[in-house]
Amino acid sequence: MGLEIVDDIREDYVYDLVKSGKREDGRGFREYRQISVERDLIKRAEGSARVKVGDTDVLVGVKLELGEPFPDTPDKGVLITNAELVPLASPGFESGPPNENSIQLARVVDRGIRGSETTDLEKLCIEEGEKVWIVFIDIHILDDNGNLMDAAALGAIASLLNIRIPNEKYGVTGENTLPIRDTPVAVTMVKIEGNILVDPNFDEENAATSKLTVISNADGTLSGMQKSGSGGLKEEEIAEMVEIGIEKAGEIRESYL
Amino acid sequence: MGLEIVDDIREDYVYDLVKSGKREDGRGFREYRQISVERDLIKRAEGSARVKVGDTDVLVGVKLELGEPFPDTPDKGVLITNAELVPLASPGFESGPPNENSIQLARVVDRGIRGSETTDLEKLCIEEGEKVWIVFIDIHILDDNGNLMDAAALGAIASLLNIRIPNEKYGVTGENTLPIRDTPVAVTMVKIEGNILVDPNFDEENAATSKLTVISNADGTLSGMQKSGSGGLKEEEIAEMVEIGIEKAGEIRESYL
Amino acid sequence: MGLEIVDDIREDYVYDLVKSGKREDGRGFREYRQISVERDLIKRAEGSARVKVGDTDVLVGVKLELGEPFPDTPDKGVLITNAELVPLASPGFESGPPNENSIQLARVVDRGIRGSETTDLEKLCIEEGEKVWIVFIDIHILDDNGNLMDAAALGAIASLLNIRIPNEKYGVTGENTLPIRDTPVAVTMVKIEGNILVDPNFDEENAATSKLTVISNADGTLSGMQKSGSGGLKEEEIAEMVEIGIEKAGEIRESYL
Amino acid sequence: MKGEETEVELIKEGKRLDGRGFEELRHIKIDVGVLKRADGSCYFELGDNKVIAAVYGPREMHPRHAQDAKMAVVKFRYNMAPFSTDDRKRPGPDRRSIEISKVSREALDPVIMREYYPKMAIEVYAELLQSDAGTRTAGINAASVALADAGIPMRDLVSSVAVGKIDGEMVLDLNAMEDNHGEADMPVAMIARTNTITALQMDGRLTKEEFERGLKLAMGACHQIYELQRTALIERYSKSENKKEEE
Amino acid sequence: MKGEETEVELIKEGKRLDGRGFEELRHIKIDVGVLKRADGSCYFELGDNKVIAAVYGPREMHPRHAQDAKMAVVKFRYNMAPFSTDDRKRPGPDRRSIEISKVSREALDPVIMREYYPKMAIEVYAELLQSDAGTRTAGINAASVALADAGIPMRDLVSSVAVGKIDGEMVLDLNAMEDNHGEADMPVAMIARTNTITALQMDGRLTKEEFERGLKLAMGACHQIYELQRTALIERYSKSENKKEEE
Amino acid sequence: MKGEETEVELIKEGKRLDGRGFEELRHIKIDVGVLKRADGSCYFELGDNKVIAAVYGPREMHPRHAQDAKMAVVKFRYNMAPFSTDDRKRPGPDRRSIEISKVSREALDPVIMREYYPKMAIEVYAELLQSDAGTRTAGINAASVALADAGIPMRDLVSSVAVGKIDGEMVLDLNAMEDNHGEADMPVAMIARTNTITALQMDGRLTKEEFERGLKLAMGACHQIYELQRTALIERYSKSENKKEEE
Repeated sequence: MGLEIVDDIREDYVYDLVKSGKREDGRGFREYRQISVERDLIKRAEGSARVKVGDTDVLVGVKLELGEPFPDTPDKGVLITNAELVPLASPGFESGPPNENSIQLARVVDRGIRGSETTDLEKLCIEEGEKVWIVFIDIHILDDNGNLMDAAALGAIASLLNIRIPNEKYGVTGENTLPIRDTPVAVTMVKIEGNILVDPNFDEENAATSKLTVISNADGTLSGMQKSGSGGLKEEEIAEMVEIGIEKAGEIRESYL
Repeated sequence: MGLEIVDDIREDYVYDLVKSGKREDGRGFREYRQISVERDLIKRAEGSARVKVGDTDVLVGVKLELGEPFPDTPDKGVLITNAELVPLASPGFESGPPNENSIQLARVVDRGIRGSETTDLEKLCIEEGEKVWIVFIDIHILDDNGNLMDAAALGAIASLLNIRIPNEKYGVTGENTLPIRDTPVAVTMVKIEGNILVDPNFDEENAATSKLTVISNADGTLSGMQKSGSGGLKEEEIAEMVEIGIEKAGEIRESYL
Repeated sequence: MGLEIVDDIREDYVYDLVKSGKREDGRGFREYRQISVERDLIKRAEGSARVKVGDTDVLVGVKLELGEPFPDTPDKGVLITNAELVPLASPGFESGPPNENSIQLARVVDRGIRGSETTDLEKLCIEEGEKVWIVFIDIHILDDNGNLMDAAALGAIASLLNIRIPNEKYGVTGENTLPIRDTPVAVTMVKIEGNILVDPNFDEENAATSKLTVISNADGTLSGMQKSGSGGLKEEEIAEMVEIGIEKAGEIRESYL
Repeated sequence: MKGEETEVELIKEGKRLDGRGFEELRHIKIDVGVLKRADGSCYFELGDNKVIAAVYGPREMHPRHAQDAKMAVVKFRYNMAPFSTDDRKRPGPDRRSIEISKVSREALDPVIMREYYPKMAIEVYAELLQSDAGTRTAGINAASVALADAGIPMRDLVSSVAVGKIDGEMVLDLNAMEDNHGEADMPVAMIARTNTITALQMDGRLTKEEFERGLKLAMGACHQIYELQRTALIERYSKSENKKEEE
Repeated sequence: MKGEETEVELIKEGKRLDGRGFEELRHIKIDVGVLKRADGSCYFELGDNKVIAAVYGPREMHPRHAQDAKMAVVKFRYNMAPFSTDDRKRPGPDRRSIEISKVSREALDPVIMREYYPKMAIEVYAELLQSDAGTRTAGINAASVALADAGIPMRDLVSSVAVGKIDGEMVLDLNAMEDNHGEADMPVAMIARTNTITALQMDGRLTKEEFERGLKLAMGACHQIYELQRTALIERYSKSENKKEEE
Repeated sequence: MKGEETEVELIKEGKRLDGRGFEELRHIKIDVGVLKRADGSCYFELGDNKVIAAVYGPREMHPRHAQDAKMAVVKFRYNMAPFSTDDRKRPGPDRRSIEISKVSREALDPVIMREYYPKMAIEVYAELLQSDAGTRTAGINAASVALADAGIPMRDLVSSVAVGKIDGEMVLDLNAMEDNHGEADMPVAMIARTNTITALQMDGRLTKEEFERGLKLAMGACHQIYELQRTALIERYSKSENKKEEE
């Protein structure tokens, strides 16, 4: 109960700030927190990236293993995206099997990559119907200070961009890099008191009732979208968010990919 | 606690009625509620039947898939019966893995079919020891108003009676129908205040301490029996229930199969 | 709460006894309870032993099945040790998947056997990379009156010592016995009020904050060690425990293996 | 939207393979109050999709620590019957159904007057009996009507439909064939009276213009579905009224 | 009862393969109070079946919402040790053991004076150490004695045995070979003093007359088992008494 | 310690394959307070092992029946990231990680003043981001510092390292190559100031003399690690102090 009151107070604080045109950390409504991308930290992984967006800290590792293709796509590799909201990262996370938030996180990142056809899955086939590369994208959250989605999606594409295919380890021959055809970038926005804020921090995410993630590609096309939260959005708000999403994605792509 | 009192009152009500020779819905003790059987509602299934017994509503779907036989019966298909008491069907059902009630339901239906050797499992073998048809009988409860067992068993046999074997989909050759050798029918009875009532509705099922399901075949032989509930039955009561069970099964078989 | 007070009183009782040089059951500090080992009780198992240490009662069964080797050891059989603390054995055990205590029990027994290279796993290979014997050592606790570890470890090695390899059942040829190269024996000690007690009974185990299991072989070498409990041990205490452990293991080996 | 090449021609002579125009819904059938045990229920057919939704509550929320002191918690469980799909679906929740349950719950949350029932639970179950693409939209439509049938206080109904891109065209309400071979899929849920979007997902690849066109198309169709939902509820209500009068 | 043809000849010259007559039980051995930690326990051998049952309680029922305000809840867990079967059994409950646990609990419920302990739990565990058909009946017999050993107030003991049909004959107490190749199997549990049936299952195919004959056969054997159970408890009781007197 | 023959030569010309001497630790790097949400945190590198530990609490213990009326309950969760190992590790706890979590918790318990917080929980999480043998010791070292960073009252720090036997020699702090092909591995945790051993495991085969030598070697190295842990905490503390003064 005590905690709930604190939550209410924090929410009110966020509302009041936004009403007066401000944000907790002094940013403008359309401004991201400081982003950093560190690559190849994990030498046991075939690709990895640690992405910080402000204090939000996400480590993505990509592992490749040999396996069987799905029966309906015998000539394609398999992409599996998984997210773990480990209890290290937030007082609200619990041990146990993935909950709806971690599943949504993984699935939206996954769809963004598939929608843009980022990876040419046919290049990951070694023997049709028998042997293909299984690409595991594992999203490991270290510190949740809001907007995990954008950090996770950025970590995923940054990891994929320079994976080394472990042909030798598995005794197969083939190219050592994976051609990446596009670079989908996710931009998440919330609506608070009628205003659209990009890159919500933890308190803003909690205070907002509607959130929209817009994933877009280098050519400005959209390859994924997900509304979440228990509130609604108007058509014109969505249009504005899409506009902003594409613009911000361009900036991030240019700076960090 | 409030709910428990309501339960007690309902139980007393059922007892009082039965003592005066009556039932909640005006039926005689040996009378079934209105039964209806609708076939082939589900076109994704190889066989299906929706059975209503009064307000009890059960949907059974049968799917066939290719798979491996059990090592000790290499020349036989495999029959798997599964029941889901989904929380849609009753305020008392919960999400989660099958509990003892759904497991018992599935296993009794399954044994009734096996006991009568309804399906010639050898006809479901495509390549001995390698490839056989796996027949999944899935019992999906939609509305539990008592006596799920009889509705589920009737749905299972009604579904099996006209399955189409999906040879083309799986690229194998063979007959398109499955010869059904017998038609086991389950008849469930409860004992309340020394009386035997067939086809208990929800309140009667709750009020009774002993329940007996008798499964019998076209020739009057028995192919399954299951007593449940925390009460006992006398030898002569069981004998009477078996008698009634066989008779009622004959009536149902004639009208609905 | 009531129970916690009882626990406290029992603990104090154990402390007081130990301070005056005594134990609940009248034993000396370095004395085991009565041990008994019954072999081959379970004819469905390829080897079995029921070990009692005082009132502690453990049944170990070993089953062999054919299976695939691990990819990194294609020429070796597989050893799997599993322990079940079934709720029959103690008011504190609960149904459900293995908890940390049963996992630790199984893993320490397992390491003791591996460390001493008790079983020549290469003798369990039938066809390199394809077919090997999988040896399941299942530890089934019947009555937990303290020191499950020593009873379980003794049951495991006693079972292994005379397993019959089920070549005929699986239609393969080979030797019918498994050469056992060593006989690791576990000796568990607790520290209470500065004293070292071997073979703690249930109350002593609860009262002690530090416990050490020392597993040693016929030649006096160590093949496993595990400290548990929320207390610490001094270097010289550990040295003394190792000394005692090797000595007691020798006595047990001579009498029961 | 499996990232597959469009090898199948989905549009012929300006018509879709099932004969529909680009902006045409599949047939819809709505039955209200089809279950006896549930507090409210609805059977909804959308083409070959068949779904039953049931609502229980408001009732006590278990476990207690998950109660919300200020409003009711809505639980939503989207579940596919094992025989509802081409290949048998293993019983129990998978990652897809867990995500759909979340999206569906959030689609309905805005219209439910949750503040009336602090600490309580409102449970919504959508059972997919047969599937043919668009199952989550059918489930939301059914659930919305079942909530009303259960007498849960609501600001309005929620209506839902998907749009998608096939053979380069934005079309309404994809069927399974179109979904499997199309270029994009986009489920939408909306409060028709206020044109408020409560669910929005997109999958595949669309230009901004295509997206905007698709959203408008979906919003228009939601208005159609809303009328069908209202009609079904009015019929149900008048039937109950007639029954009462007869008594 | 695996629906297999009877290819094996199970009766030769009027005797069963293990030498028994048609109405003959396998050897039975009963030890009471074999475990120290449990409140009551019993080791029961029926031919090659070996089972230990333990009883804990009455004690507090967890979780609370599963408590019954009017009487104790009986929990029963039938569990096979991994090494008890021909092929190793994976640890943990499977569908078969969950059903058997339910049937066994309901076999014992009628004799336990549950009304004495509202809100409490009485926990019964039956561990199958070696199996040879008839395990559930052995488990019920063992549990019944263990309940008495634990001092749980009971109206009477419950006794249990199976009958079945092999080579066309109704026989008592099938062993594994007979069960695998027989035509029907029918486990029965009974309160001997009142001839009240508390468990009854049937599997396979029987005529009405065969069923009735089988039931009578089982009821007769339950009386025999009941005497053995009583004798074992009396011996145990007199031993404890003697011990007390010696002290 | 997989019971494999030592086919690989692990010591050449008195040096180990990575150039270390027998009694030499791998490089160690410690960063304190690396996470914002956690109450305390620590990043610890030991050679190629990379681990982050976080501490939450003291806070309310769930579920209630697991509370200890006399002291705080310490929870420890050792978890390997899926990409931390050579072959991808399936997410979620396995038997190994459950045992390590227990051993690590018991290594830390003796220094935590648990009696200050009856009924509360202190939660410790160690996430292994990259592994190269010795992960549990790295996890304990990181957790110990994170506990201090969280302001949990402690009697002292706990320091941990493994020793092992390779090519017949007792050496300090095995790497993965040495662990896979060595003859014994022995992780130790210690309260440096009092030379109290709080964790001890052994795996492989050692003589009593080798064991004793190994233990001494580990204890010496724990003193080195203890100094590094203290230094890291002092640096962190002085930084915060400076920050405060600047304000």
